[in-house]
Amino acid sequence: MPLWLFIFLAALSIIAAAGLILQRHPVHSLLALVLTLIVIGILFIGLGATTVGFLQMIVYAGAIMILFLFVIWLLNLQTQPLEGGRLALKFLGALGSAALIAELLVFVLHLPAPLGHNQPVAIDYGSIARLAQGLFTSYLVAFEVTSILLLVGVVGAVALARRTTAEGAPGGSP
Amino acid sequence: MGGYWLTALVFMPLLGAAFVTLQSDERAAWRSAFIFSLIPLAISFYIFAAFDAQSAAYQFVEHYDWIPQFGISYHIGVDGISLFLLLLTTILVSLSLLYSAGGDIEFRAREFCFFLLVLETGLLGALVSVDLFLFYVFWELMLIPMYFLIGIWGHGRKIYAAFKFVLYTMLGSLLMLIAILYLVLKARGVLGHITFDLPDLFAVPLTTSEARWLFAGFALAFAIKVPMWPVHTWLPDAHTEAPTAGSVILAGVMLKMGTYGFLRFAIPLFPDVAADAAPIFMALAVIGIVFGALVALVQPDLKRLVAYSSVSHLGFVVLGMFALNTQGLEGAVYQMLNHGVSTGGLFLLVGMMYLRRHTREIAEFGGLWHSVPVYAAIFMVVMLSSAGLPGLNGFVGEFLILLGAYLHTWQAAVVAVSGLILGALYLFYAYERVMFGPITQDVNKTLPDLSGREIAVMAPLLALMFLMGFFPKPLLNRIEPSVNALLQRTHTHVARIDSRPATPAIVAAATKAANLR
Amino acid sequence: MVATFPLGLILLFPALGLIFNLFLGRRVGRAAVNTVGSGVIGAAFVVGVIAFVQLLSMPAGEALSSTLWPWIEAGSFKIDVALRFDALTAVMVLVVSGVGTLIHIYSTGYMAEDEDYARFFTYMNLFVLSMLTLVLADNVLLMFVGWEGVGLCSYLLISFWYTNSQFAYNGRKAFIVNRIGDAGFVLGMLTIVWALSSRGVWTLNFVELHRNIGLIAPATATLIGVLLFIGATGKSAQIPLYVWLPDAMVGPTPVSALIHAATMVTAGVYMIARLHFLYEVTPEAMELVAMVGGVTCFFAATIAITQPDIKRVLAYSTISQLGYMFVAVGVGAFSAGIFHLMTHAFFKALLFLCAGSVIHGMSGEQDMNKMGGLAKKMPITCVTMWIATLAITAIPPFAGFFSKDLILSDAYTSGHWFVDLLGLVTAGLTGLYMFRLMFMTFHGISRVDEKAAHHVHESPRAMTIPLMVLAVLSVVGGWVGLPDGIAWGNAFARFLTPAVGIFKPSFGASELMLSAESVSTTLIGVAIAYIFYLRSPGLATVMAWRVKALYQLLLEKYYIDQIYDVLVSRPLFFIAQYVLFRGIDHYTIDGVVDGAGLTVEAGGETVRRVETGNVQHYALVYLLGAVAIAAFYLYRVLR
Amino acid sequence: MAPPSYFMGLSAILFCIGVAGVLLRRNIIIIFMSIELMLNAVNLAFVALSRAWGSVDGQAIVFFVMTVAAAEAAVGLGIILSIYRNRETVNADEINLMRW
Repeated sequence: MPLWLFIFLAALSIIAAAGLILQRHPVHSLLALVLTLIVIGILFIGLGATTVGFLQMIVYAGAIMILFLFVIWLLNLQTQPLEGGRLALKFLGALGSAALIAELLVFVLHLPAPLGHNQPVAIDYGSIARLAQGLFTSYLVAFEVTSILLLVGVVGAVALARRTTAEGAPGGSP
Repeated sequence: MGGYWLTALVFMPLLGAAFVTLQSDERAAWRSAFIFSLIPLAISFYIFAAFDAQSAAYQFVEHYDWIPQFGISYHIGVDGISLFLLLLTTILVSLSLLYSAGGDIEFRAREFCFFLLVLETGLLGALVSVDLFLFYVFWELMLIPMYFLIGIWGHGRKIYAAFKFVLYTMLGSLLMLIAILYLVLKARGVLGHITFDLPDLFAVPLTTSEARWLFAGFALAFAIKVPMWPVHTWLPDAHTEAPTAGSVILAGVMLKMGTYGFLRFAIPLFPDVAADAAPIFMALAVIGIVFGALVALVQPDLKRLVAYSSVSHLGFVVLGMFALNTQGLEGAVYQMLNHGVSTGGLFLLVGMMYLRRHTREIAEFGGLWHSVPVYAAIFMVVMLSSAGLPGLNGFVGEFLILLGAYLHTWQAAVVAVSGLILGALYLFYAYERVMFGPITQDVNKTLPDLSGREIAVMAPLLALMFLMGFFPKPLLNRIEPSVNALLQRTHTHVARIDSRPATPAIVAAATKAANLR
Repeated sequence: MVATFPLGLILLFPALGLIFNLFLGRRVGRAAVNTVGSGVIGAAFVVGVIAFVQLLSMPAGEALSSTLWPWIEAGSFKIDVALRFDALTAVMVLVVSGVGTLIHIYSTGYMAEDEDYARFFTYMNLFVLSMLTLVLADNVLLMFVGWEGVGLCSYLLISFWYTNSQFAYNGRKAFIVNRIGDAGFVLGMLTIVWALSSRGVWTLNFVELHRNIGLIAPATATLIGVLLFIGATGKSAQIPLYVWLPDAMVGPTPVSALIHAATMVTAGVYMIARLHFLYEVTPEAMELVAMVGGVTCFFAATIAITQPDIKRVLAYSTISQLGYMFVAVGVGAFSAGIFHLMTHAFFKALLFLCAGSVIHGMSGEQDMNKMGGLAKKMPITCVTMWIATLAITAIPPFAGFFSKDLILSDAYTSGHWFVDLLGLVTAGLTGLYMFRLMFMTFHGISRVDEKAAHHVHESPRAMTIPLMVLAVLSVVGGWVGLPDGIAWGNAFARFLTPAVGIFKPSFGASELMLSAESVSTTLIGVAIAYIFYLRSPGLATVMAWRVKALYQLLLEKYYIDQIYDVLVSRPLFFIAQYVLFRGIDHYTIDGVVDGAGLTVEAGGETVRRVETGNVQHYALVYLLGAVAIAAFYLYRVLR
Repeated sequence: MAPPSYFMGLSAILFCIGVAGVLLRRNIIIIFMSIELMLNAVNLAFVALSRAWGSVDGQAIVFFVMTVAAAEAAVGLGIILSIYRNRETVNADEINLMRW
């Protein structure tokens, strides 16, 4: 991935992310988040993780965000007035976040040598086959457990949301 | 004599507890809980029958590694000291369930059965554990269900009482845990390997000050559980506010865990310290006897009165225990059983009256003999058993304890004898105000007498009172070898096999006077 | 030297009656309860007689015995449930079951109106069972079982009419006072074991104790003797523990006759006679016994003079007569003590039963001021009661004369002149209060209420027959112990000697002289009673007014109950309530405990305000923590 | 070619924006979305490092994170729904069940 493209995408994702936390209407926030997620998916592909990148776009930006959208509509959330008050929390939160960014960036600057550049990789790096090989060998147990987790998640979501909407419960799995 | 009898005994109630939670309706829950409590009862009777009366060693031993990295093993066994406490536990739990099903517990019956059965496992487990860690696990295990029994099904200030009970007990048991860990680590230094097994720990040499501190740790935990004066104040609250079944188990078995702990752990582990500390403990015991009896005398609440009588009775047990001779110790073990039977019975009776009148204030009653003669008659027998009337069970224990105490320190016996008078005083005083006199309240005129179920609950206890009063020998004979083994340990350490004191001062003075004349 | 005999049978019958009456009594009806209740005691009496006959056929000094089962075993200490039937036991068993049977029969009449008859006979059977256990026991501990058992029955029967709070209180008072004595008894037993175990002997068996008595040091023996005697003062109502007996009179009258006159209260005398070998080695304890007996004897008689309640007079008279018995055993005349015990059982039971008959006839009235002139309406009662009165006042040849005379002469010849003097004076007092009682009840002007007068009637046959039997016994009962040299002499003492040892007088004296002395003092008392209460009844009131303070003192029983109340009961309750319960338990100990709890709670109260419940506050803290941790690593990296 | 450290830096920035979102907004839906953003920022770091080491493990973990996120979103939104139903609000300030 050329540097200019990275800089463009990075700037785009940061602006979109900022949009997420600054928009007053929840749907606008959601759209900003979708944009961020798509950009991150593109970055994945740029890094050679093709499969994960597409999964990111389809599952995350697609399925999960639609779920959020549904809920927002369901609750009929409208543009919210500007949030005032809580100055101490806001001040400390902004300050803490900024401090954390600064600290993490310093960390990044001091990364150990091997991370300074990328290793050359095989042509099928990031393909479905390579990913599946890993998932079904080293991570088999984790994979299966995850499937159970999803099942439990579905059941839990249905149980929680059951009373108002019989089947409109946010239980859809990706 | 192998087999898995003890494991079956200990874990059958737990199985029953699990089974009870699956029951859909309350009647089925009561029935299955009761049936599941009968199984350990049957097993304990088998163990009693198959028990070798001549042997002092642990019987029905099971010994497996549990957490071998830390030297923790599943080592259980039964000897003459724990045998009858097992029986007492299984009997009282069954009777409590039988009684509680009759209307005493009005809500959440399934949970009640569950906790009661878990409690039984805790009690039985603590009684058969030979491994200190295992013992500690069971020791703490019994705390939790009791907390809920008091906190959920209790009366009045139940939350306060439950908290007080747990905090008091926890304070002691944490110190005991520290003492156990210190002892175990010390054992690793000496024996080369880490072990929680009691017989191994006997071999650990300790300096005097070490032994004193460790003994203090154990002794405080057990003294709170007994409870000895002055760490007894959790007991009246817990007893008074607990549901009837809870009080029965609490008084009948749980308090014995304290005295049992002394006999099983504190005294044999630190025999020299125990012998040195005997005067202190005897003094506290006689204070407890007199104090408990006097305070019981002025209680306006019937259940609280019985609770304070426990303080007095357990004082007798401690007194006998620290006499450190055969008579005293046998009497102490026997008195533990007596107290379980008679105080358990008293609590049941008070509970039955509470069920009818929803009060325990003595002043609310009067003249009950006229309306509930069967109740009054049974109350009389149980009360006499508690007061130590010869011919009933209480006397055998009290006499042996007094004898043991007299042979060790005659002053203690002299003071303790006043417990006999005061014991009769507070019981008869209360009985007179409840049963005799004119009926002052109209409600009391039409009280229903005991139901068939209630008589069925009391009958085994009454039978035990007479049997244990007239035929104590089969019990005493089984207790004796274990008690003697314990004494052997104390005496070889202290080298005072003939621990008889010098002539009592009265006699000395009288001799002097006679010589002068 | 010991023959076996199924002695358990003597106990079995009352036990069976007890069980029958307890479980079936309310269902089977009055007739069955009456029959079984009295029948079992009669059966026990029959077995007792058979055993007695067998005992007579054996050489003197032998005994029947029977071990039922081993009882308590702890180390070397072993006690059996075992029975022994020797001469002393024989007398006691026959008296207890014999008089018991009569009183049971009497009760069937006396309790005919009471609907709680089943409970009554249950208690009565239990009492006889306990009393027989007491006298048949072959060791001190088993004796103690009976000892406490009779105390319990006494409690139950005194508070038999429980709906009266005062009755219930009196019952408890009796039990507690008895328990105080019993505590002494227990200590006595413990001291015996203590003293003997150091010499390697662990026993409480009477025969074994007798054999090993030499191993006990004299001082220890004194201690034991005194401790056991404390038990006896409780059970046998001697100073200072006599206070319960007068109050015990609120029970049904047959109870007063059986328990509080004939049998239970004599247990203390029996116990000392049983342990005569122990007391013989300790003159100090004997001295104490004789002195307490003598003083009680006099003391109680003085109170009896002024009491208006017919049963109370008899109660104090019982205390007084028991004092005589203790004088006897105290001076070493054990057989004389038992002799008086037996004759007293006859005539005092009779007196109580007659009093009961009077009360029964008077529809429950016990105040003698409301009686008088009853002789015509209740002839049998009157005559039998006169016989008993002559017996108790020791007029020859009635039973009491022989036994009391023997005691006084033995007290004199053993050198206890002060005790003898007390006994003599008391003999006069006895004549006074007994004749006062008779005159006030049966003779003179009738002071009966108009209403009650209609109902006054002679008692039914079931009640009068036992009266007559006892009346005969009150006459002839003393003839088994005639003074030596007359006819068969003192056969009773000869029979008892193997069991209780022989009386050894310090010096001789003229029996006739002593008898004349006591009879004449009695007659003085009788004469005073005649003048004051029959010839000029107003004189007594005048006298009482003249010596008002003394009269009041006697009427109020020397204020002993009040003194005990102020010195013992009240402080006890006060200390228990305010010092121990409120002061120590509630404020001090729980104060510390709750204080510890409250400190923790207050701390938590302060700290818990941090928990706002707002997730974002928690998140902020989380973030700050993360920043701090990152800073820490950054510091490590950059350094 | 952008070096891995650039991606790491971007990941850090996105993460902290998510943190800021959690702390500064009141609407719990937006808070929830911010959490999703944080998850994705971490995912980016995983993928970047995976590329840097030339290993596929990082991608497998991203796969798992996505799955867990899906389950979490389902349950989390269910909870939000039921909270809204009971308290008629999605304002984090007014939801203080954990308060003493």
